Amino acid sequence: MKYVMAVIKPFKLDEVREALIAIGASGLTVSEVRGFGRQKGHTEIYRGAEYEVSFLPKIKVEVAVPDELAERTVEAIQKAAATGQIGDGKIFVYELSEAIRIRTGETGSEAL
Amino acid sequence: MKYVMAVIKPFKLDEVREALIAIGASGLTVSEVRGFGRQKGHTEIYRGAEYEVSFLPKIKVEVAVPDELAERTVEAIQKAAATGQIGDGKIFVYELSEAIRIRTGETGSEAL
Amino acid sequence: MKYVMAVIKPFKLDEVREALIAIGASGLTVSEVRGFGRQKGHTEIYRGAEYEVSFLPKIKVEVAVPDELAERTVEAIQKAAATGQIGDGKIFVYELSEAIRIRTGETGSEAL
Amino acid sequence: MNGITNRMSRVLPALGWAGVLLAAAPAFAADEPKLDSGDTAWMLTSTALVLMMTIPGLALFYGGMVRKKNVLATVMQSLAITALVTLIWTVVGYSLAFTEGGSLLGGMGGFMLAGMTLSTTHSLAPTIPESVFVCFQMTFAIITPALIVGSMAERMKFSALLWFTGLWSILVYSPVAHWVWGGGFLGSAGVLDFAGGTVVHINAGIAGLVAALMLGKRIGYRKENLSPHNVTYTVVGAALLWVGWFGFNAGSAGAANGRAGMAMAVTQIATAAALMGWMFAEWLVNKKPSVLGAASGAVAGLVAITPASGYVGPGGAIIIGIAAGVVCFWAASWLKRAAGYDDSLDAFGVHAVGGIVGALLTGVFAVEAIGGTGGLLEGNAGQVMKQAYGVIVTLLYSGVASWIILFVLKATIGIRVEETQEREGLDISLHGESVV
Amino acid sequence: MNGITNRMSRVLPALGWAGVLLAAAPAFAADEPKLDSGDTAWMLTSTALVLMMTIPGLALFYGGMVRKKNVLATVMQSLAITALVTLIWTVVGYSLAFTEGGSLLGGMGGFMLAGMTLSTTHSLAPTIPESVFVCFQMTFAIITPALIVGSMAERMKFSALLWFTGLWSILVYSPVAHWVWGGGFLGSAGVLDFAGGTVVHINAGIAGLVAALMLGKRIGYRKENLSPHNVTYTVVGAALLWVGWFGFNAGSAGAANGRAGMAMAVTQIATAAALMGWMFAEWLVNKKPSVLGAASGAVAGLVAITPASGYVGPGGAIIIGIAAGVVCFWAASWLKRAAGYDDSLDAFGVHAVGGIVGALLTGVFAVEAIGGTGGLLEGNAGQVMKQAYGVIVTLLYSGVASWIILFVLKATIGIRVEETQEREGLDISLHGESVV
Amino acid sequence: MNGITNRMSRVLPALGWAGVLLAAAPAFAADEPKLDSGDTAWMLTSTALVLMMTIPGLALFYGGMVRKKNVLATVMQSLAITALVTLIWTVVGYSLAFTEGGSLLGGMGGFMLAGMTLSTTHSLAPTIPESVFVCFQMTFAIITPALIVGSMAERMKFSALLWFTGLWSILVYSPVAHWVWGGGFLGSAGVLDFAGGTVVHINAGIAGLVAALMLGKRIGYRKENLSPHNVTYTVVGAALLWVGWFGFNAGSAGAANGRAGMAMAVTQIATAAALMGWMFAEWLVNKKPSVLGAASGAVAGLVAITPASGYVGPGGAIIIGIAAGVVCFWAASWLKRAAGYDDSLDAFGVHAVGGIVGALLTGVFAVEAIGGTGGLLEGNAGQVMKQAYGVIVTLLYSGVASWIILFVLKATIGIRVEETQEREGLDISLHGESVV
Ligand SMILES: Nc1ncnc2c1ncn2[C@@H]1O[C@H](COP(=O)(O)OP(=O)(O)O)[C@@H](O)[C@H]1O
Ligand SMILES: Nc1ncnc2c1ncn2[C@@H]1O[C@H](COP(=O)(O)OP(=O)(O)O)[C@@H](O)[C@H]1O
Ligand SMILES: Nc1ncnc2c1ncn2[C@@H]1O[C@H](COP(=O)(O)OP(=O)(O)O)[C@@H](O)[C@H]1O
Repeated sequence: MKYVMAVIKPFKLDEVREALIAIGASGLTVSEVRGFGRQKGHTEIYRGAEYEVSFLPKIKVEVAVPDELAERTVEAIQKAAATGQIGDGKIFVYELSEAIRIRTGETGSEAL
Repeated sequence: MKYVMAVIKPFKLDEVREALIAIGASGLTVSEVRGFGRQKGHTEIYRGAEYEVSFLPKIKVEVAVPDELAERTVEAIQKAAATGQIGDGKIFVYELSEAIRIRTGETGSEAL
Repeated sequence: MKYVMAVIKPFKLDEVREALIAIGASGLTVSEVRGFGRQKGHTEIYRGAEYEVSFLPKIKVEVAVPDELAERTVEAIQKAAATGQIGDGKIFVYELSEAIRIRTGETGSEAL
Repeated sequence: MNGITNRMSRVLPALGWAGVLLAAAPAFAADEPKLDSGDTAWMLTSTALVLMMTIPGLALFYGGMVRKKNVLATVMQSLAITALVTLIWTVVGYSLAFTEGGSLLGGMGGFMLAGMTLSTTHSLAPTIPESVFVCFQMTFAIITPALIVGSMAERMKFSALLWFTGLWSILVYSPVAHWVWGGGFLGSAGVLDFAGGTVVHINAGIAGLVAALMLGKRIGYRKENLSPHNVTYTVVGAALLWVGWFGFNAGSAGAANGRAGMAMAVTQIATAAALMGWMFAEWLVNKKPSVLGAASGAVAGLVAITPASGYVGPGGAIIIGIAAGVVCFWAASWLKRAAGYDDSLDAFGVHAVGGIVGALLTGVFAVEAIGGTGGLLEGNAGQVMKQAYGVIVTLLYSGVASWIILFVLKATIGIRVEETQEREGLDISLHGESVV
Repeated sequence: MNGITNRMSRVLPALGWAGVLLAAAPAFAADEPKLDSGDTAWMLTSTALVLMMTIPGLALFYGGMVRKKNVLATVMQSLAITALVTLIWTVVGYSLAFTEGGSLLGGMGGFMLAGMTLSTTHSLAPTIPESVFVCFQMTFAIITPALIVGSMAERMKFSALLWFTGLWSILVYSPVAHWVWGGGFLGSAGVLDFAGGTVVHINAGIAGLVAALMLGKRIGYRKENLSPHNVTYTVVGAALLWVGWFGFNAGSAGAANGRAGMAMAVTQIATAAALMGWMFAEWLVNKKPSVLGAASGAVAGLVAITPASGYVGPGGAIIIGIAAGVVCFWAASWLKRAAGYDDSLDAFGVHAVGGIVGALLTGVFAVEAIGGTGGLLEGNAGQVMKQAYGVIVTLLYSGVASWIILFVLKATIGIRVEETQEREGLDISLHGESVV
Repeated sequence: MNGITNRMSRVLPALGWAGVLLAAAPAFAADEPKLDSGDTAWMLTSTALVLMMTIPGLALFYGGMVRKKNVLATVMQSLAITALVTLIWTVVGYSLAFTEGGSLLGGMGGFMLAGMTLSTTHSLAPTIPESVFVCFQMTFAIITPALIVGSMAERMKFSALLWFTGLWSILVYSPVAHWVWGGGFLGSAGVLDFAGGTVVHINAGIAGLVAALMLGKRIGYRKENLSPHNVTYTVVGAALLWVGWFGFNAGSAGAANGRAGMAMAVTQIATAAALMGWMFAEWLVNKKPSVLGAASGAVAGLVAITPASGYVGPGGAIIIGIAAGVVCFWAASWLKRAAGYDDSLDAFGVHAVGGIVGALLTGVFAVEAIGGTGGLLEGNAGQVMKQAYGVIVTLLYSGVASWIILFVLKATIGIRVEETQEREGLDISLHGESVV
């Protein structure tokens, strides 16, 4: 199994979710993160003093998939999340040693 | 070493923490996430318009353990977090290449 | 490639970011987490009743780096995040199977 | 001395000088005081201030104290009660409390505010339009059941709350208001309650305790972290209660006169003393002065000075304040823990306990030169007994009647949400909304 | 009966008895009523209350309804409009609306408040200083454009908003206020509008609809979750609007008298009824009573009773309230969806629709004994027609004039932010700030 | 002209016509003005409004500007100061400021408000009960030290704050209030300060600067992000300050009369102008108009018009407002950066600087027909010098006395929290609570 983790632009979440469902992912987990990268942050102004906010709001999407689905998952995310502009984010893929469904105790791909 | 990551129902956090302490885990890290899966979200109502909130609040629990503790960790979480109802969540296990305690620089299992 | 993940004290974030930039990391992703470990939580008082808040606010820093940079990354974080006091946090290192830049589709080290 | 003469005496200082002015205008019948624009201005303002106490004051005070998943449901309670009681008061509540009737209940002569015109007045406030008196008293009728929900927070069914509020307003609030202010037997017995220590606070507080017992404890009580999600809201709420309470207490003079001024002064002083009392008691006991404690102390002081304002001076106010702060701190921390009920936001611990402290000490510190009746310190030892009589009657009646109403509701539509609803939070489960 | 006599009649009850007092003071010319400290006290207070409606009331009401990334930009709109309209009103607005002129527009005699001294008064409120009348009316001039931004939320350019507000205040608000209150043709035609159902709410609501159409829908409308980020703010805002509305409606009596009291009473009653109406309608239709719905219902009731307060009694108020609650619920949910415009925060659905309900029903329920003019129920069938006339004139004029102003702005500086700014949120993109 | 006659002149317009009325009532001694219910109504209301400025107004204004970990500690400061100063004012503060004494300090005749009854009045406000005058002035005594904490935010020890407040209130506030208003040497010298530009704002602002210097900079100043965590709170706070300021300035007339109305009008106008001034200055300099800037500009305008209200007309108000907005923007951004002190929330930059702008310009724009004294523009060039004299005396005395108090506290109990407490946040470390 593979664990696919993507950092994307917040407003792309709905599209990514739909793309993942379309290819058969059974679930996903998302969280709010802040990212620093090529895309520059903005300047906030505070009582006349400028302050560089270096981190931008991003959404992290995590989805565990069987090995055979991994490639399609990455493709689906990439297509759905891309705007072509700097700051679109990254996709990272890891090996997943084991997965367990808490409710039933099922393991492996069945647990996903 | 293994890195065990679980997505659980928020109100189960205290029980999971206690279960982990009981089996000897020395620490854990939690964060608030939102999950999408078999468990359906609820409908929010906004000025007469229904809006499907597809993501449900979940808690992500992360705990790094020595290999020998991995199985018991998974069991402990599964037992503590299960309600038997849909949406109980998942446990994912990865290989951990290295762990370092920032304060002392210790590495490996000693760092946990 | 390696995926380095660190749990640090919140007020150390700026120093860690600067240290990572200094060694050539091209980006990083951070999120707010709560940690439980050797460092004890504080007691909150609620209408005369004491309540133990076991989790402390921490920042999780994630940075994907080419293998050759992994060691320096860990060192940089450790040096920047250490105060020498309990609760300084941990650094975890995993294998990263693949990385993709969403905007361009580049993969591997080039995507970082 | 009955309730009416009692209250009438409040406007006498005004009449004193207004009367002279009027004497110069022979077109007026001497025995029929006329509308005074200054008194009317102050009572219009007071009405706005007391409404502000419930929404947004109490809504925020309580809303900040619950967990984030219940904040909207909590503010919704204040909002819906405001609307519901407004209608009930208009239709029957005012009539039952304040129109001619027996010593137990008023009549139905004011059904749907019948007979109220631009120029009618009420004998308790003869220099302002009756419409203003109706609205001013309405705001008291609103806040009283809104206070009760503090004991029911985080687990009460919304539909049951509406039924409870409606029935309680008619069956408990209107009668008790009539007994004390509307010409009923407590006022006649000489019980002093300037602005509602008995009618509002003890009444609401004991109903809250009964409700807390009938509902049972929240899931996770004493195990999970049930602490307030946003004490800033609670402080803002307490502050708005404080400011609005000037309308509550000084407005209860029914006029813009010296007694209103004195009521405002002692309100401010007692509140400050109670805040300090609670804060230092907590600092001593728990090592840290909590912000929630300071806000709660202020409210405890406001509650305790409510019956006494209009009767006591600055010295009495300081002592009443300190006593209320310390005793309510004890009630909300030690007593609640010892007795084991889950009075979520301490409606009983602050309002009933603070109200009792205030009602009894009114009997001690009342000054004849201020309110026409002296207390224990001025040699009128019997007043404390009269005050105790008022307290006991209210505790008993409100306690039993609230129990009956809740019992019936529990047996029919149920009063507590499902376990899964409680876990998910009332915001989403009852109202389909959540705060980001 | 023209607008002035119409309004003058409001202060007559006060003059009734004040006049007698004054009669005893021969130093006064009988035909020149003098300052009354009670009336002045109430109007000073009312001014503060109506200002509070816009800041912080409306700022919070709207701020809570937008997404978190736009909350500061939204409260900024209320704040900046308050400042801008204050200056415009001082320089020309008051003069155009309330000084001597024609039936279409006032004159320039009050440019920069020329001629206002400590002792001048305005004929519409002859017992209070002119400075207080100017300020009171200023708060109405402020809130009207501030209401419009509800339709523009989350996508309007800030610079364009300032231009729009300035132009609209001079070209639309001042004329319409003059027509109805300042001696213009609508008042002369017998249109009843006690506190601004037409001048304020219909006027703002229709301008909002035009703006929503000119701006186009928000990105993600009907696809992404655009739901309110913090309904607690919205409830607090609605509560402050409610409390402040006592100044709006009862203050429109211009004095602290029986008519002010009656206006306050019917305001409270109609608001409660409308909250209940919207809540139960929504409960029935959507299975859950939302907190946003209750707050919106209250505002709908406040809007609808605005023209009627000062003319109707408690019975009429209940019916007006229920009608407003149900109809505005329908407008904000069904009508908006059906017509397909993106009136972000329902400025049209609540203010125009609620204002029309209120304006028409004023013609039905007006009571001669209260406001000097009877309605349909008292046999004066023509009043409903007069009310409809006022509604239609306002809808047409404000709709067209708002369209022209926005058209010109769109063609010159542009009215909508860039797509990336909208996505990033207006807080950061327009003001360089964000809420943590 | 001394302070008393000075202030007395404010009530003269009221007396003008009230006097005539009274003349018709021969039962009254002509030389003893009696309670007026309208004036009393307005002063009761003003007291509530000014209390609302501190809690919740200032609490939110400041609370929104700190980081999230310090919000509760910050609102707690306003709350605790309100309580503490209430008690101090009751016991000695009022007496030292406003009862008969020398030109440097009042007497102890009013210790514990001795002698205050339902019918006593104070010579500065002879038509309202003394109790109301005491409370009104109390709210000024409360807000002044509460303003200072803006300079101490995020690092002051709570226990030290209480000591500082108590000592400062007695040793600095009461004397300065006596000098200007209570019959002391500044009032006698002809210094004009209608509502407290000197007594409240310059006094608090300079004390804040001293405190900022004594405390030192916050950890991370100029390195970490110390920006406001919730500007929405700050806007709500500013709005409540604005609304409440009507009580502050128009209430300082001591009556509901033409001068109160004029004070309200110029307050509104100057505030609007200052908001615009700051906003456009910032827009120009920083390319974006921040919401914090608009809110700060409004407060700067309110501060600057405080001494001038009651003396100037609309024209002067606009210029005072614009000047205050621009100069305070400069002080809070450029001056603070250049001088290098960490005045966390700009108590000095807004209150001292704005207060000085207002005090001096009062000397320029004062209109004899409004306040009895003309300024530079009416040929009274000396008035600007008198104003400067008042400013300098206050800066010197308050600066030195504040320094001494803080020096003693620093040497004994310490004034700054531990480094770990500061990093963890004052909410948890001082009060054991946190906002979710
Ligand atoms: N090496 C990295 N490790 C972890 N996260 C990264 C890394 N580089 C970038 N990111 C994340 O990806 C986001 C987008 O990266 P950025 O460099 O701004 O744009 P792009 O990927 O289009 O070149 C960043 O905000 C950050 O959250
Ligand atoms: N393939 C997946 N990858 C990542 N997270 C998942 C995946 N499937 C489920 N989850 C997480 O687990 C939670 C519970 O899953 P769900 O399907 O609702 O219930 P159950 O696990 O009981 O079948 C989801 O809300 C989501 O956070
Ligand atoms: N085994 C673990 N797995 C995951 N996170 C851990 C683990 N142990 C500690 N942590 C994280 O590291 C933080 C610091 O750990 P702690 O034991 O308090 O201090 P130290 O690392 O200095 O001994 C914890 O708050 C927690 O977030």
